[in-house]
Amino acid sequence: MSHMHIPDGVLPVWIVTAGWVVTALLLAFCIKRVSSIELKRKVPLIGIISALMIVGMTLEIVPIAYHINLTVVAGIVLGPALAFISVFIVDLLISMFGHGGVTVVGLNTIIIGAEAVLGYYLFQLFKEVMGNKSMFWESSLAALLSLLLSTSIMLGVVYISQISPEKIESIGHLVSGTGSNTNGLRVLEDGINFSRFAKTVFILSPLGWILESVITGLVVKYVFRVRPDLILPERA
Amino acid sequence: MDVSAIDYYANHGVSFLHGARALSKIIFAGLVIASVVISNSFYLLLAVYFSLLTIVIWTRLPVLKIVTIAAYPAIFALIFAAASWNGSWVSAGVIVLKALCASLAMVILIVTTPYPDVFSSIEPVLPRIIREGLFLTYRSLFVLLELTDNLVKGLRVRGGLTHGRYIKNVVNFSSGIGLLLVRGLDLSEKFYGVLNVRGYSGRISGGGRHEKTGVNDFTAIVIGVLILGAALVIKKNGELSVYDGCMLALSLAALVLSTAYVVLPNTWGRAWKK
Amino acid sequence: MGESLEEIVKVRNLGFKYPDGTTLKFDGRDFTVGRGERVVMLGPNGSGKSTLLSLLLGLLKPSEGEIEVLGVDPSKEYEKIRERIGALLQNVDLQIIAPRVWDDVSFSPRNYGYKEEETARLVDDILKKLEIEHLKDKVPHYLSGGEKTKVGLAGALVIKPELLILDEPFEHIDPACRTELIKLLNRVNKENGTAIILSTHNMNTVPLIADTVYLIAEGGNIAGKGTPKEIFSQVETLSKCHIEPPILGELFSALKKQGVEMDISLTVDEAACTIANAMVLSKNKTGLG
Amino acid sequence: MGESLEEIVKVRNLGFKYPDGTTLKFDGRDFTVGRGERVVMLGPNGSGKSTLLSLLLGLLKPSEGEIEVLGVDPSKEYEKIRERIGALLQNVDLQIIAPRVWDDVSFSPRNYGYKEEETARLVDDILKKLEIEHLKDKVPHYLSGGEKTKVGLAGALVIKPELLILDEPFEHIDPACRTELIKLLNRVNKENGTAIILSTHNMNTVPLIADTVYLIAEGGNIAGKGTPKEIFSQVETLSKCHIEPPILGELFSALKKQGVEMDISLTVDEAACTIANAMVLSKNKTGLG
Ligand SMILES: Nc1ncnc2c1ncn2[C@@H]1O[C@H](COP(=O)(O)OP(=O)(O)OP(=O)(O)O)[C@@H](O)[C@H]1O
Ligand SMILES: Nc1ncnc2c1ncn2[C@@H]1O[C@H](COP(=O)(O)OP(=O)(O)OP(=O)(O)O)[C@@H](O)[C@H]1O
Ligand SMILES: [Mg+2]
Ligand SMILES: [Mg+2]
Repeated sequence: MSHMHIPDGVLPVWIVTAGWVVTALLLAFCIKRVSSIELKRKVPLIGIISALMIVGMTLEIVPIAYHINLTVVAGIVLGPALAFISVFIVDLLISMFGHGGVTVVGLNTIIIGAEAVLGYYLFQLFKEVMGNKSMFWESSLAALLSLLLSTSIMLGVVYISQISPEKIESIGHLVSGTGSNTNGLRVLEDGINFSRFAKTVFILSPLGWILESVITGLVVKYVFRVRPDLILPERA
Repeated sequence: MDVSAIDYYANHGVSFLHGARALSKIIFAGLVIASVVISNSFYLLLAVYFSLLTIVIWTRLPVLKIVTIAAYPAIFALIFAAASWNGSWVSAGVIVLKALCASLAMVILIVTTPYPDVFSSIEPVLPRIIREGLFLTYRSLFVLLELTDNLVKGLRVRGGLTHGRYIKNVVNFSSGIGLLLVRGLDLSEKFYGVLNVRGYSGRISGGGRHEKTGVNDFTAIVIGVLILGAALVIKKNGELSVYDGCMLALSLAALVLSTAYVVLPNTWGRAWKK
Repeated sequence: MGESLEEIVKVRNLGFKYPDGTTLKFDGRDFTVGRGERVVMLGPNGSGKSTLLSLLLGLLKPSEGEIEVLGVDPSKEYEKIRERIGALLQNVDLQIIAPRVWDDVSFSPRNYGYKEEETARLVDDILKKLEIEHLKDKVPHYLSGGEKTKVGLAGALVIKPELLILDEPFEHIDPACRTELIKLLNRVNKENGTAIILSTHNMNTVPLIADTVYLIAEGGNIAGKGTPKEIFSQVETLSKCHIEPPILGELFSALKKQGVEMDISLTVDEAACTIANAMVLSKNKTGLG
Repeated sequence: MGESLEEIVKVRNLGFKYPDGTTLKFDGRDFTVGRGERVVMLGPNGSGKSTLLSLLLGLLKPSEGEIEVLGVDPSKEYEKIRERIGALLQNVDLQIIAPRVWDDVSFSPRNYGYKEEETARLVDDILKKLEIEHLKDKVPHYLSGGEKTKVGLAGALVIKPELLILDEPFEHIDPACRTELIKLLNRVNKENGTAIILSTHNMNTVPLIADTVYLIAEGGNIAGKGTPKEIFSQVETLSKCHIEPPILGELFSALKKQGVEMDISLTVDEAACTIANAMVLSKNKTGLG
């Protein structure tokens, strides 16, 4: 559970819709950037890497919910634009397999796509800064950080979803009424206790983050030893 | 997420849903998900879940396996439910049931419809690169699954995966994934060659098969409409009206009767024959 | 044979360099294929057979030398000739791209913009010819190895190509299936006049499928050319290419060593005739003497 | 041969069912392998050869029947015997796991917790024996097909196993390499007394490497057992298994049809002797007559 797939029906419709709109815009942007490059060569590449991510998800390391995602690996190998497209394909497919929500494919793509894109840029940054020989630390740190960030984005989405227009009233009502939780955060009548939610996520996730970043590091290290051309920027 | 099993059921099943067109089943799933999204009634959602279970039983596929596959999002829903815990089991149940129903509706679609048909039906709304990406991803998925199977066997035979030695296992396993990635990239080069040689110019699938709309499609859509209708009625009348009780009783009855009719004459395990 | 035919493939002094520096030079002899000719390439692992086939298909760009396929340079103008060429690359699994057998076999005609009925007719034709009509609606990952090869072949043959290029089509399939495949290829060659270029490591199939054999040595060097019989009697060139003659070739050389001299025959039936005749002859001879 | 040997593999009435319902029943005959015996499995595509090998390696759990390898049930206690078994499964490419050849060959001893010097000694030994010392520091990805097979084999042989299990080791490698591999396997068999079980579609290699041949028919049925000569003279069972006898087998049956009756020999040298002798005999006979 290095990241969450938001399920259907827990978030308000407006934010779900917003998720689709933003994803569509980002996809349009990415596709525009890609189609200048040779499409015929890229499609099989996207296909294989997306398939690899799904294969990763079918291999459960710690049973029940801890599987690997390889999003950062995808980001490093594909580059940001292709990786985002690939994440969208993966999310669409796994939603059909009942693995994540359908209505929230848009939101999930933003969150997980951010992971891949951030992973790519962080890796490039660490590579410049650290110049390590094996690429292990660069990639695993990049993975760890981008997982942390993508989880924060997810929490952000959940947080924003609470501030829906229809809820504003009830917030006012709450503040004046029965009072809120001891730590001062808002508790919504029908909604999510955000601090409790964030705590749960931050308790459950780190094991997933660590596993994912160690595996990312080892995978990238391996690929770097065998096919350095796939990791270094010289690639076509 | 047992992709091979899902795919196998879709390609080898013989139920009325397998006989319906992909588009009808997509509409069905859409209607169910719409009702799940608009409804906050615990009883209605439970009724929807029972109805979906009834349908699963009628597909004559392994029920437990399919229910397990579709139960995955419930784990995440549980976290949301725990976070919005207000002392009432009912509102926690609503969150979990929403996730369960939506995911089961999707799984029903995918275990009764071979993927080329599903993709062909949603093709028109997708940009080309994603359309083609979907097809190639699915094709690559099965090539990679076979490679993975081979790889895991290789690791085990050579002592790379040993009970109780977690660190070594993770290191070896990661090397395996790296190997898979490198192989995968080779494969994509080859796919590229094949596309080139065979004159690819933007047409991977042959489009949906020309199927006729029949009584199966009608059934699927009618069930979907009924579910959405019930959701709308209950939304209008508020929760815990008489309607809730009726729906629940009705769906439960359907479930029990179907189980009796379909499953009991066989046994749980033997319901699915090749 | 083949000398007087129109040459549809001509390769001269071809060279290719992989990005990592591996260099292949297909020199020593010209590589040519006549219309309707069946050509087999033999050579050790890594000699460059697959590379040469990729060059012919315009998948790689030669770094030197000339290459002409059906009158054009494939690395520049492959699009002009692609409708006249069918190909099956190493590893059939990857050959099948479309989600269903029918979609896959119809892949090329659809992409070349054939009309729908025309496509349907061509596909049904070839499926019938290869006896795989029943697989039409199957998803490729439920096909057996032999079936995959046949589907791949159907996809290559559907547009009635003038030239068929096959890279190791006989691996991983059982002998019965192999024999069937060879029959099929020979039928296509005869009926449509399709030229065939294929590579293989299975020497015993060579006499059954080849008009002309090319020997490729390490580094791409084209070390020999001739009919199967000619090639398999050039023991030195063969050993230079790490190739062993087919079993029957070896048998006849072993017999020669034992003092029994006969014409080399490379197919079982021929060989049986030769040996039986020789026995009868030797009987008669002694009888006469 | 093999009857009086200690049996290190015993399989009786084994059945296996894949999750999708495909069922294989290895019945008809018991499958046994004696210490130091060389066993070859033949059968059409999809008959269950790879499945049986996976069952022996404890990778799959039988749904019925008994299976015993080196005294234990591999599906339960494979860890107990794994250091005594070496294996190379179909598709070598994915068995070479480590990023360098040396790392890969030393993979098993390192994972089994051998000491460093011990590991180094074993690895150097086997690399020398297989004549691939020069590949030590190479990245396996860039090796040729034959070289990869050898590296894979080195990884399987490094721990001096009592039992070696190989699934189609001869595919995609050239004939010279194949011959070398066969020699190598026979040497390992002789020197270390390693028993070998392998599957192949290459009939002509069978007489060179097999003490005992098992014929597997569709569905896993063990349809025949015997020495190569015995098996290849059972024409009916062979055709039931979609198998064609090796070329020499066919030659002798063709000769028989032509009225020339001889003992079947399946290796080239033997066959040459047989034929040469027959000629001399027929000469003499006629001479006498
Ligand atoms: N993508 C590549 N990058 C670098 N070198 C390569 C590449 N592909 C092939 N080679 C090298 O080019 C040479 C020729 O390879 P090729 O695949 O053409 O041989 P082949 O005759 O087809 O061998 P086989 O019989 O094993 O298929 C080999 O030395 C190989 O290592
Ligand atoms: N993972 C799997 N799931 C379902 N069925 C399988 C699986 N693997 C193999 N089979 C089926 O089991 C049967 C035996 O397969 P197996 O691979 O053992 O055959 P084989 O004799 O090794 O064939 P080949 O000569 O082609 O390698 C086949 O019908 C095959 O389709
Ligand atoms: Mg090749
Ligand atoms: Mg096999």
